[in-house]
Amino acid sequence: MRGPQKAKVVEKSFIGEDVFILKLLQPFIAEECRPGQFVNVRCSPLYEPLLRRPLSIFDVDREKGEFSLLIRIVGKGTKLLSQHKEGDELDLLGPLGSAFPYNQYKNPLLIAGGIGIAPLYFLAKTVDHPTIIFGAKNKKELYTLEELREFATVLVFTEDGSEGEKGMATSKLHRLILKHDSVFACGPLGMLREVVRIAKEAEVPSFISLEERMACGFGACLGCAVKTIKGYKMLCKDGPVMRGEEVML
Amino acid sequence: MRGPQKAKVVEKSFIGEDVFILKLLQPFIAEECRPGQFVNVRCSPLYEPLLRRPLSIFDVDREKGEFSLLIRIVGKGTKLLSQHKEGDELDLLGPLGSAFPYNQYKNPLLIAGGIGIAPLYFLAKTVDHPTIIFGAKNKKELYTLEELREFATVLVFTEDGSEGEKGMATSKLHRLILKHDSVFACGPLGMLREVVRIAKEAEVPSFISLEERMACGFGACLGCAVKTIKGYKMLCKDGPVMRGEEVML
Amino acid sequence: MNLSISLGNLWLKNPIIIASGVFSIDSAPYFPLPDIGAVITKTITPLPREGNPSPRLWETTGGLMNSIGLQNVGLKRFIDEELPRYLELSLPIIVSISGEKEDDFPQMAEKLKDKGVSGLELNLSCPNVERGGMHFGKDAEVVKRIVREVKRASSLWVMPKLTPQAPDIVETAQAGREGGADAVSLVNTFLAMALDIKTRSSRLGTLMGGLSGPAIKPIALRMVYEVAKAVRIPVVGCGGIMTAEDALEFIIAGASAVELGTVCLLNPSVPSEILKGIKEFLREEHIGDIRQLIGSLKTSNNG
Amino acid sequence: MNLSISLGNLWLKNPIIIASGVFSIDSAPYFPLPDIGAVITKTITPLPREGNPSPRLWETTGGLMNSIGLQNVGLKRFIDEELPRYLELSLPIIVSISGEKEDDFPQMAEKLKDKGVSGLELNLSCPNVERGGMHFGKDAEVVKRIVREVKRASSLWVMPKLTPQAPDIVETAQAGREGGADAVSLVNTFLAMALDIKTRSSRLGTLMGGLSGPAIKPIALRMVYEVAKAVRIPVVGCGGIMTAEDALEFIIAGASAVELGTVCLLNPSVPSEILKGIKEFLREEHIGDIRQLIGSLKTSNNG
Ligand SMILES: Cc1cc2nc3c(=O)[nH]c(=O)nc-3n(C[C@H](O)[C@H](O)[C@H](O)COP(=O)(O)OP(=O)(O)OC[C@H]3O[C@@H](n4cnc5c(N)ncnc54)[C@H](O)[C@@H]3O)c2cc1C
Ligand SMILES: Cc1cc2nc3c(=O)[nH]c(=O)nc-3n(C[C@H](O)[C@H](O)[C@H](O)COP(=O)(O)OP(=O)(O)OC[C@H]3O[C@@H](n4cnc5c(N)ncnc54)[C@H](O)[C@@H]3O)c2cc1C
Ligand SMILES: Cc1cc2nc3c(=O)[nH]c(=O)nc-3n(C[C@H](O)[C@H](O)[C@H](O)COP(=O)(O)O)c2cc1C
Ligand SMILES: Cc1cc2nc3c(=O)[nH]c(=O)nc-3n(C[C@H](O)[C@H](O)[C@H](O)COP(=O)(O)O)c2cc1C
Ligand code: FES
Ligand code: FES
Repeated sequence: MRGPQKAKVVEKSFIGEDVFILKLLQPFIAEECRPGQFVNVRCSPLYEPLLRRPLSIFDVDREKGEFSLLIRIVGKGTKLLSQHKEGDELDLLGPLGSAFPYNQYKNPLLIAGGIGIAPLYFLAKTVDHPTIIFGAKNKKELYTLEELREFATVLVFTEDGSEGEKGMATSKLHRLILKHDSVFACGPLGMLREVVRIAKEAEVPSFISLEERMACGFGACLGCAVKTIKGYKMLCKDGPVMRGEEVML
Repeated sequence: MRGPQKAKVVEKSFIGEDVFILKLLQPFIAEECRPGQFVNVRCSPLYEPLLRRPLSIFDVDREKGEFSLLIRIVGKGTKLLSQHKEGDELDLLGPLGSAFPYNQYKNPLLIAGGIGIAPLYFLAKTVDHPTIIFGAKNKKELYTLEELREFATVLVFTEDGSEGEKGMATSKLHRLILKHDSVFACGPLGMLREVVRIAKEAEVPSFISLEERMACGFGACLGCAVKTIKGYKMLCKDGPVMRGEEVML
Repeated sequence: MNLSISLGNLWLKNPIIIASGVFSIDSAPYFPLPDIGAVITKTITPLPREGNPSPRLWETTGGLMNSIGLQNVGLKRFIDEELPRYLELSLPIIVSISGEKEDDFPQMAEKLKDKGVSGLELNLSCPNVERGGMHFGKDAEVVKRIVREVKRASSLWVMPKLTPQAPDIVETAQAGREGGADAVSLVNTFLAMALDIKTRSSRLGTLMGGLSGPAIKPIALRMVYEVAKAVRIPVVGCGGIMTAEDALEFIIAGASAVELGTVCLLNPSVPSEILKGIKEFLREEHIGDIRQLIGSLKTSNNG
Repeated sequence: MNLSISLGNLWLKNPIIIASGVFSIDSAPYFPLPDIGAVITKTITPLPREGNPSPRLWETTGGLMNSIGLQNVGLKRFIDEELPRYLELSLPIIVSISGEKEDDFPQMAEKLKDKGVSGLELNLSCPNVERGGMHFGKDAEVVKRIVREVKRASSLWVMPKLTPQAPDIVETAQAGREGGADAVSLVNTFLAMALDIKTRSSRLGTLMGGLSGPAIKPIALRMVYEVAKAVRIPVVGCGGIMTAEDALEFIIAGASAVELGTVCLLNPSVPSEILKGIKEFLREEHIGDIRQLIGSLKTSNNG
């Protein structure tokens, strides 16, 4: 049976005003998870919020049996999560959903927008010699850029030019994409639309990690419907990573 | 307008496994409150629990503008309160309700049972040369006994004899009461019934602090009805301290 | 920026009304009176009522169950002792009335007609002793008759308060309008239960109580939408409103004003907070008049 | 200690049933199957349905609104592809069926009659296209007729699921019994709304959705009590059950079994936790047979 698991908070660290990393001890999930997958986290033992919150796996240390989440506070669930302390126990379900098909492509191009770095960080650690485009509003929102640079080639774009090139993550994509056999992306919807459009033009397969409101996270409620060319798919089971050409964004 | 106030947590200290003291900075309440009164505390900014929780004022330091609550964890509201840290802000309404009529009697006898010490500690500090009977299940539940002994004559009873005399707080009341012109009590319902019965026999006026489920705490909802010989009274406004002879326990 | 609205002949400086049962004249100092559009009194009955045995309250997830039982001093003492104090608040005062038989309503209206009140809310969620205890509000014909008789007995502004237990709340609202109501308010509490599993008995002193609070909001909002769409008199929305956003949802769904109930019990300052939130929203959205929002819901994209 | 109960001819090893819509055959590994009394499938319709546009979910205080729109593969593919896998679970499988016209129900029953299922739950909370879209479950006569025709078309055990939107849920339950139902279940979700104040439109892809979860529990419990008191067939209680205590409240109010809906979405292990809690309670209270608890509510002290 694959019911909810307990995970112990090993470390919590704020890396921005409203963004923090939660490192959790949970050997089963740490062992099983693949980049792109997520966990569905109960934010309170009470019924507010009632539902779990889906969060991508951001980093893994399989030896220690630990994995991390990169979380931005946007509402009551993420706020409650930010109040957890080391040693607290969290109730979560996972690993859930589909992964990026990283071992089917030799030379993928990774693209992250803002907090969309969460699943791509783990992905970048998994592929060989990764190249990643990392875009954000400004320098402050380039979460974990320093760490990323230690193991990946990072092309940085900021909207205000405060770091890297001034512009959107997708501004040079049509040229950069030519050297790659696939694109793996996560970020705001507008960015994903651009990624898919450019990838289609270049005839390169794209895989994007999407978001949709969820209840169960394990395919039971049919609540997280995403429209695709093959009809509705469930984001929690058939996604969150989906083929760009198939989704109707 | 007497709306809710903000109070800053100055100190939280556990004095038993599930009992803690919360010291709060709130000059208005610290100035205005009298022994027997309570505050109605919001335990969470969310809606679970929905209602405030009534808690007696346990101690006051008017010079510093501080007052304290003595709280036993019994459910979700008190549990949430126990998780507050120094510096946190609490939302509370008060001071509310009636006080013990401490300045109408020269020589009152105080009786507390267990956590019922909360309002009586403040009361004992307020009256001259207080005598207080303090009963509890066992030594561990004689909260703040040491501090109390510094300014009051304390007669201790425990059900298991682990401190003071073995027996109930009321076991010698019929004799002790004779030296006093009034009885002020707070504790479990069974104890209060006994107090009222014995006080009636001795023809000594008794004042007891009662509990009832509350919503508003300020007399608006008529939810905290207590049956008295004069019909229903509202515990939050006409109480929580009521004349023993009037309440139908 | 205009925040005033009118409910037929009744003009309010803003759409925030304190619902019946969460305000007493002695608790007035806890409320921010200048920010309130109108106050509805606790329901008054012809004769004094001592109310239900305790416990009268039970908290549920996101909700509050109550079984107050219409405790009140009766019409005579209300008029003599409480009403003068209400009228000193310098706010429109709407008196909530109820009774045990149909005739009670017009008789009470008659006695209140020249006492300076701004109008009447008819609490129809209580047992009709002439009809085996069925609540007045469950029978559309009875609602129509009561409203008509009340209008006949006085020239006062009249608003029946609908119960969600009605077989068809839209039909009941229509009946109210046909009887001559100036507005309708909805909803009153949902009949509900909670049990103590150890004692195998009700958590309340009565078998059932009325559920209110944020738990019921999505259902109340749906009912307000349905009524406002169907009935051509102003609708006052009520049920689980906690925030400015909640209040705005009711207005967008078609309510001309809102009643705040349970939320006042946890935070009597809430009318100010909601008023402020509404003003901020109107400013951000560049809406000059709150009346533009009433019923502005777009239903085109969805069935 | 006996935990088994019977719903007419249907015997369950314990009273815990997974409600329709929160279980799919692919999600079975997430559930503690040995601790479950029976599983109800997601509602199946005669033809495949793609369901409603997203968003299909909205969270409210203590509640969940959904507008899934009966997405399902249709009866044929259900029987061919999914049912065999359901039957492998070694649990009583109750198939939830629905349709767009009255005839759909008996026709589906006919096709399911010899397929090894333990019974049918009739989902009547959906629009009857022959009647201007009014939900089947709102008309007692229609309910009686559908149950009768389903019983005629198959010898299967049949349980109509009542909607809280019915004008009088007790009357609907009675109609079900008169039609020959083996049990009734209640409640389905409450019709509800939530709005986005900025866009002035529904938070869901449809205008309304169904509210479930702990928010509705006190109302559902009251309805179960009323139905169980009035109707002499077994009642299955549903609506906001989250804990063993909640389940026991429904049983004490008169339910012979309970359905778990929303709670399974946040915690699919919950059947085990509830079963454990029920056992502990029975032990503490020295009750040897859960059937002694059914309808054990004491109503003497309160009206
Ligand atoms: C598969 C998946 C992976 C995700 N991974 C991450 C991650 O690694 N790090 C991270 O910070 N966030 C991630 N998110 C988004 C995260 O789930 C939401 O931010 C979170 O659920 C908000 O919860 P809340 O209670 O704090 O906010 P709420 O109070 O619920 O809502 C605040 C705002 O967030 C919106 N919101 C709520 N839920 C979602 C959602 N599922 N998707 C988009 N918007 C939502 C609401 O509409 C509202 O505007 C992911 C979402 C999905 C579906
Ligand atoms: C005037 C007044 C003064 C009080 N002063 C103190 C005090 O100084 N220190 C202290 O620790 N407690 C005090 N109490 C009791 C305190 O209010 C309750 O323990 C608290 O409300 C429980 O909240 P909860 O959310 O933790 O428990 P819940 O989850 O609400 O309930 C847990 C249990 O406590 C019971 N309970 C809940 N509310 C009350 C209540 N108002 N009275 C009695 N039982 C209740 C419930 O029935 C349940 O059995 C006082 C109560 C009143 C009415
Ligand atoms: C404690 C309490 C007492 C109430 N008393 C009355 C009443 O006397 N008359 C009435 O019409 N409604 C009464 N109500 C119902 C409210 O006016 C309101 O219709 C209902 O609570 C739903 O709104 P809410 O969710 O904002 O509380 C009462 C509600 C509560 C909580
Ligand atoms: C996501 C979701 C999908 C549902 N789908 C169905 C369905 O297909 N058929 C049905 O009869 N009820 C359906 N329901 C209703 C539940 O079976 C149940 O009656 C309702 O949710 C109340 O119970 P709860 O509060 O325990 O969830 C659904 C409920 C939810 C939350
Ligand atoms: S969230 Fe339930 S099916 Fe995807
Ligand atoms: S708690 Fe509302 S009147 Fe006492």
